Amino acid sequence: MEFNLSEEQEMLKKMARDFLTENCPKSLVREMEEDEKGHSVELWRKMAELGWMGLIIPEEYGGIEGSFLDLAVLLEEMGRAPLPGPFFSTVVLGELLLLEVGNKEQKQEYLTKAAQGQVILTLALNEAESDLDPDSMTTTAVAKGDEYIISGTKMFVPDAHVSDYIICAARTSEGVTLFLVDTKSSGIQCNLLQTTGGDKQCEVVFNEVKVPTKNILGEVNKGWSYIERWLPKAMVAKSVEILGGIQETLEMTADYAKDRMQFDQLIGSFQAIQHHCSNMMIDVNGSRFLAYRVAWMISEGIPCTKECYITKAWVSDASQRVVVLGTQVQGGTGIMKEGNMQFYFRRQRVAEVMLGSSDFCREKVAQEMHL
Amino acid sequence: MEFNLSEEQEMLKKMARDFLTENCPKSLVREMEEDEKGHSVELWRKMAELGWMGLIIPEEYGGIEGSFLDLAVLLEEMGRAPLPGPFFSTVVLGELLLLEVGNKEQKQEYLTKAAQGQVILTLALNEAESDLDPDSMTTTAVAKGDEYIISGTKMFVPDAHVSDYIICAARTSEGVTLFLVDTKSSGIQCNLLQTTGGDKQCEVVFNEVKVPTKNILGEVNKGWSYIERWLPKAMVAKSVEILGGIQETLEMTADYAKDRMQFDQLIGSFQAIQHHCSNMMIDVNGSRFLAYRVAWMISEGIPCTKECYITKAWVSDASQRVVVLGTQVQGGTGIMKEGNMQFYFRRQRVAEVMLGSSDFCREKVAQEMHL
Amino acid sequence: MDFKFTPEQEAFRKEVRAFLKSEVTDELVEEVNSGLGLGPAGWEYVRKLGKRGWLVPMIPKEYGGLGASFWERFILNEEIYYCFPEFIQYFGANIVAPIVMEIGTEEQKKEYIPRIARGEIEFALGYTEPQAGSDLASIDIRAVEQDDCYIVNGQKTYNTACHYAQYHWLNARTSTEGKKYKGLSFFIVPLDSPGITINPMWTMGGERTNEVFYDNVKVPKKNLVGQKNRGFYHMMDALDHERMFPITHIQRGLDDLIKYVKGTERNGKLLIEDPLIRQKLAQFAIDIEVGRGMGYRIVWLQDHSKPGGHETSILKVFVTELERRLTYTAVHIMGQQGALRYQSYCSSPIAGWLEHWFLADTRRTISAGSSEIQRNIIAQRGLGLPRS
Amino acid sequence: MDFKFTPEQEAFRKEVRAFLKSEVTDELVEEVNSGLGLGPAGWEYVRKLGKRGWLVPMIPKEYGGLGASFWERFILNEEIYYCFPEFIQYFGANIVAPIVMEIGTEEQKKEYIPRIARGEIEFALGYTEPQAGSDLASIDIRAVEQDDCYIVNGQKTYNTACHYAQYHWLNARTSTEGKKYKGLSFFIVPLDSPGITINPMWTMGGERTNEVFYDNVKVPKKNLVGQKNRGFYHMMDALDHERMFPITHIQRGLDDLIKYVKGTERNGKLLIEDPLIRQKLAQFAIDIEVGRGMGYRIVWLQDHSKPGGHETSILKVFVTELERRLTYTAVHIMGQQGALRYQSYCSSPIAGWLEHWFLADTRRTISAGSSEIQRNIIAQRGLGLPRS
Repeated sequence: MEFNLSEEQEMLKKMARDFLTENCPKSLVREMEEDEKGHSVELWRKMAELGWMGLIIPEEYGGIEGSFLDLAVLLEEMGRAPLPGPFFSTVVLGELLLLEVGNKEQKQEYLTKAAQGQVILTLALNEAESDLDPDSMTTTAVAKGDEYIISGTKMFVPDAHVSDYIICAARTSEGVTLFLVDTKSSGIQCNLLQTTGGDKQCEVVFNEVKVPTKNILGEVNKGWSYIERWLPKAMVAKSVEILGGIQETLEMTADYAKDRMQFDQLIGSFQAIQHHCSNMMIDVNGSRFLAYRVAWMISEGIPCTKECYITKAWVSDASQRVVVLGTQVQGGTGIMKEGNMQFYFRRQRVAEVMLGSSDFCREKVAQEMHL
Repeated sequence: MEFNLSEEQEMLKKMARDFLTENCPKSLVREMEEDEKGHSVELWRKMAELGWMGLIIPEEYGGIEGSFLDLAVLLEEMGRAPLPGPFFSTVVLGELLLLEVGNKEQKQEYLTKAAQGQVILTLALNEAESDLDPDSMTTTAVAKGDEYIISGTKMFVPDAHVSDYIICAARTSEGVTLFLVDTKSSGIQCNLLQTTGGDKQCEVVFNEVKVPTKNILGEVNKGWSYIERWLPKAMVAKSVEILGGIQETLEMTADYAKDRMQFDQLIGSFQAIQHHCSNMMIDVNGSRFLAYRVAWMISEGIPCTKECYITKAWVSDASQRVVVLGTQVQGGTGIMKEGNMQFYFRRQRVAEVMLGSSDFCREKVAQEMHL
Repeated sequence: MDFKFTPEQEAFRKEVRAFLKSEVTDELVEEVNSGLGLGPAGWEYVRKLGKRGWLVPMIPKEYGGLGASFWERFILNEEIYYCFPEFIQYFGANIVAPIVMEIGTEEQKKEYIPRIARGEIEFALGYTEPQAGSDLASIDIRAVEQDDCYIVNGQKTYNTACHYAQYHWLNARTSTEGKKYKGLSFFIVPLDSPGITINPMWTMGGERTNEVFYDNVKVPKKNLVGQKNRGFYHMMDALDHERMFPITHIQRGLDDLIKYVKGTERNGKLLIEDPLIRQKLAQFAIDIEVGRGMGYRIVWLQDHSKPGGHETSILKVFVTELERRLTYTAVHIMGQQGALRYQSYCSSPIAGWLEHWFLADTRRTISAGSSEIQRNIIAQRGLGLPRS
Repeated sequence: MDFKFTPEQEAFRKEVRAFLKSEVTDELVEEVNSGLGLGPAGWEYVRKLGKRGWLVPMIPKEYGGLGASFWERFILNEEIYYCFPEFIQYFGANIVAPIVMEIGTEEQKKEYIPRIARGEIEFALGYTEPQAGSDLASIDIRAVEQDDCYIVNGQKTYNTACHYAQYHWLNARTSTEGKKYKGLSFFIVPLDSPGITINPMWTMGGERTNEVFYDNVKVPKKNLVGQKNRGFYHMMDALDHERMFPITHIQRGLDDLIKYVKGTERNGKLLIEDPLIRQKLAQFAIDIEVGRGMGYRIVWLQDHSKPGGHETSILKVFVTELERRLTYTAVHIMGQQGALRYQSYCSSPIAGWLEHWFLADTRRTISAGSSEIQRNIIAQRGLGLPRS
């Protein structure tokens, strides 16, 4: 066994930390929350230059062909920043799914562009009353000649308002089918939702949107099986991103406790504060092991569906405990807008229910355990 | 509103405390755990002299005609002692149900004796695979002339081995019926179970036991409706008994923390210990309010089924937290057999699942809320 | 024992409920939810409360109150909290008026209490400073006697309401000798006094609070309230005596959440049919009963004498931690819908308000004595454990 | 990163598993569950382990070990814990042998380690005293030099294994000057030395532990292990270095619980169909994965260098609190069936053993450094928070 990252991964981590410290200061995070687009074109371009959007893309499509574990290293730093914008959407919701299901032509066309940061991708999966469930999906796609006509309303689509392509899951004759939809198509309307996390999610209305047959991903009616293969990995990606946030929360909280005086003592010398910080550390360390072990398993091609669900379930719950204690220790400072704690506090809330809440994941774990 | 007990109730409480301190020392509790019968005839006689077994029985049957709230006061002290023996079985499982459902003759015969402490009663309700559920009960009672023939195996019957009469719930043609069974009847076999709590519970095998028709309680096939009326009150009685145990746990734990030195300090001056004790106190106070409020409602005849379930759910969970913290603070002392903490630690475990676990109660609360 | 309200109390509750039903308009709710405190609708509403004597029900009639008991005050607040969970605190009515009534001069009582009672003026609490959070004895803003005035210099922080209140309820240092907590005093300071600068600070929930700077501010000696250098004791007494924690806002949250789960399908099933959700909602109903009982007990104690400080501490810890659990339970039940803010699209209005509440009320386990401080108090005062 | 075992390690695991399958007899289990420690079956089993070098796998071959790594030791223990969750600790093999190997004289190594390795002798830890629980620096039993001996007087408490071990691994005070923790030393004392009295103490789980009284007990100077007055440091080093926390016994508990819920109907339904029970079992599987990972990390750190004390503290807190949660989860799932002890009738054998475990293992969050002490260590050593 080896718990350390490889030398290359350590370099990637350091590079990411340095880059984000310089190019994604908290002032930018703050600005992007207020900004309607929530996306800095400048920052995106620089990230593209570093090849980040091509990190997991095979060399034949112009990528770096890194592993899922490499991506995890990067996502942890992004969660720590915390990086605004459509990186997660493009890479995890878009590329990772396209890698799973796209045919050669589709990969050639879209992954090559994505790798260069030329297009932004996202995924429209859930609806107001449908959450990771194919049977209750009401958005439909009806075949008409060389095209499909998509109608329906998708909810909680991250970054749809700045995306070039949306992968849309829609009900077809005998199941769910995935379509790659050009957001310039007529009939698409994006309404920005205001989330607690200050991230950008949209309601996307598809009003008889025409999609050419060649934009079907994989086989017709088999879309959900692709989602089921992809979803556990996406959960891990989200878990790693959360991990970055709670690691940062732990560190800033400990720093605060070492600096803040009350009752003529550093508050970090109070046993209650010490135990809060210890509990945070236990949760962060537990999250770290789960997230990296499963990221490694994915990279190695070891079957790990159960471990993916386990990871998201634990990280969702643990991260909640961590941010609550972080604000508690940091007191007033922790809840003010001008401070940094609040970013992690708010983002945790969105992330823990995204791509599967812990209740959902636990039931999936039970199924994987053949209960 | 008035949160204090009445003067009479305060007197009852004091009398009970004094009596039990003198007559039910921990040495007796210890002895009764080892004893096969677990029942001190001497102590029982003295309690009968005080009229305790007749506390809730109407004067016409030789009782004191006290209220349920009076009973609660007594049960709290018994939980604190903790009193071994069949008081709870006789009074709560027996008398309280008989008061609900017995006819005049039955009350005259059995309650009068019970009030004097001349008979011990209990209730055979659950089975190995049936827990507070009429539909899964497999013990049957078949009519044959002037008699019913009961066959089946009941589980978790408290004090059956020393009881004179068992109220047995059995399946009849179209429902469940309650029978008052003389334990001297042939075909009854009691096997003592060993519980964590050191209390006495039995498996009771009914092998074609004959019960005269006049021993039917209430109407045939309507037994479960009586149980449903009685059960919430019995839960409250159990909750109050638990309350006595956790109140004692809290006090002994605080005393320990004020006496034990480590690291040249009283351990009660450590913030971690202080917060453990505070959490215990919060739980005990919450339990106290719920238990006494609902006991008062029962006494006043105010409908309170939901509140009964609420009480047992909360007290079950809270008591677990309290005894865990109690042992944690008391350290090695808390887990040794020669100490007193362990009584409450072990008894809590049995009590919290008896007459409905918190999961069971929560679902009942949900139903009462019309969810 | 007796756990019911008197018929008179029940009638009073009905009266309050009817009043609120007609007076709590959408406009008012929106204004309060802005996080800015009292605006035009708010002031109007407050004056209407004042007209009935409901701002300060316990104050004697001659000063504009009703001379009512702790119970009436509590019932009033239970109803207000239920119908209007994000309600603004009236610092003047709830904190300042009772203290002034107890320790103020007759002149001070006459000058301030009737105006508070009528809803004409509001106070902002001036306790916290950058270095004095949980540790209020470390208050450092200085008030130095000079002629018939005190000259005040220093800084306060997290002073909510300063931007719309007329007066500052200032706790300042009047002595630097001896123990720190023996040198504090209370002053009433008009917030438009020359030398006061008020800067906004924003919570992550979008609520405004303030930094306040005093630069040679002259405060007349007659504005000293209570005994000089006894300000810390007055502050602690007030906390013990005046605290109340209705939990009807949590009940409201649960009720709204129940409406939501009864009316919302997810994945082809009503949420209410999900056994996990049923357990969570039932647990909430259970916890609320506990909190309600603890709250009534404090009122009963207040009504009889002064409650021991640890009893309010138990209540404060329980209620504020319960509030937090409610917002987390809500998001677990509602999923992504639960993490939407309420200006935005959502299938039920509850989504937004619980989320608004989530962000706004995170401070509740921190401010007015953190949960940690409360637990110290419970252990030391309630159980007699030794101070460390 | 790499989270798999080598093929050699996997093979070793299989070998251990096969051995245990044949050697862990019902008789042995029953004997151990008696709470009395090693009896005839136990000693026989131990000697069989010893024959293979598995009692002290990491000790060099010349002293009877295998010269294996931390990984082999851990794998061995994972398998033992899984198949035999209530297993006795081998204090001699796990605690004493490694310390003696590190700090003992060559004579001591030769005298004790091979016999420990062969399973011929056992040690009892002599740390705790009535006034020295969490606060081990307060050890007060006195060892005073006299000629070629130390004369020991005083009392130990909670010294498990004293009634069947041959030796006491005694930490005693050899100096009363300076700081308390600077005056302790380690001794190996034959438990049949004149002047030693051993009295049984019983836990609520029926396990025997002991009070030990020393009355002018003569301990030869050559039995001093390590440096005089450095005993506290040796004790702490040993704790850091040697600790391991397999969680396979918890996995075993979960596996048995799953068998139970799959095979048990309640109220006309298999327990496994209950969504609440499914959530509880899944949460357990999740928690176990976390504990497993923390455990492997410690082994990896041990294998590379010495792990920081806070990492073992994290693991110890997590695993022991998880054990407690398992027994509570079990009773919540099993209901009244879950509160039966295992000598008694029950529809599944699991009922009893989880309950046995519940009573026996309550001490695990208290002994060997309570959860509170561990959390202090995590904060101070892991996060650099200041000592109070």
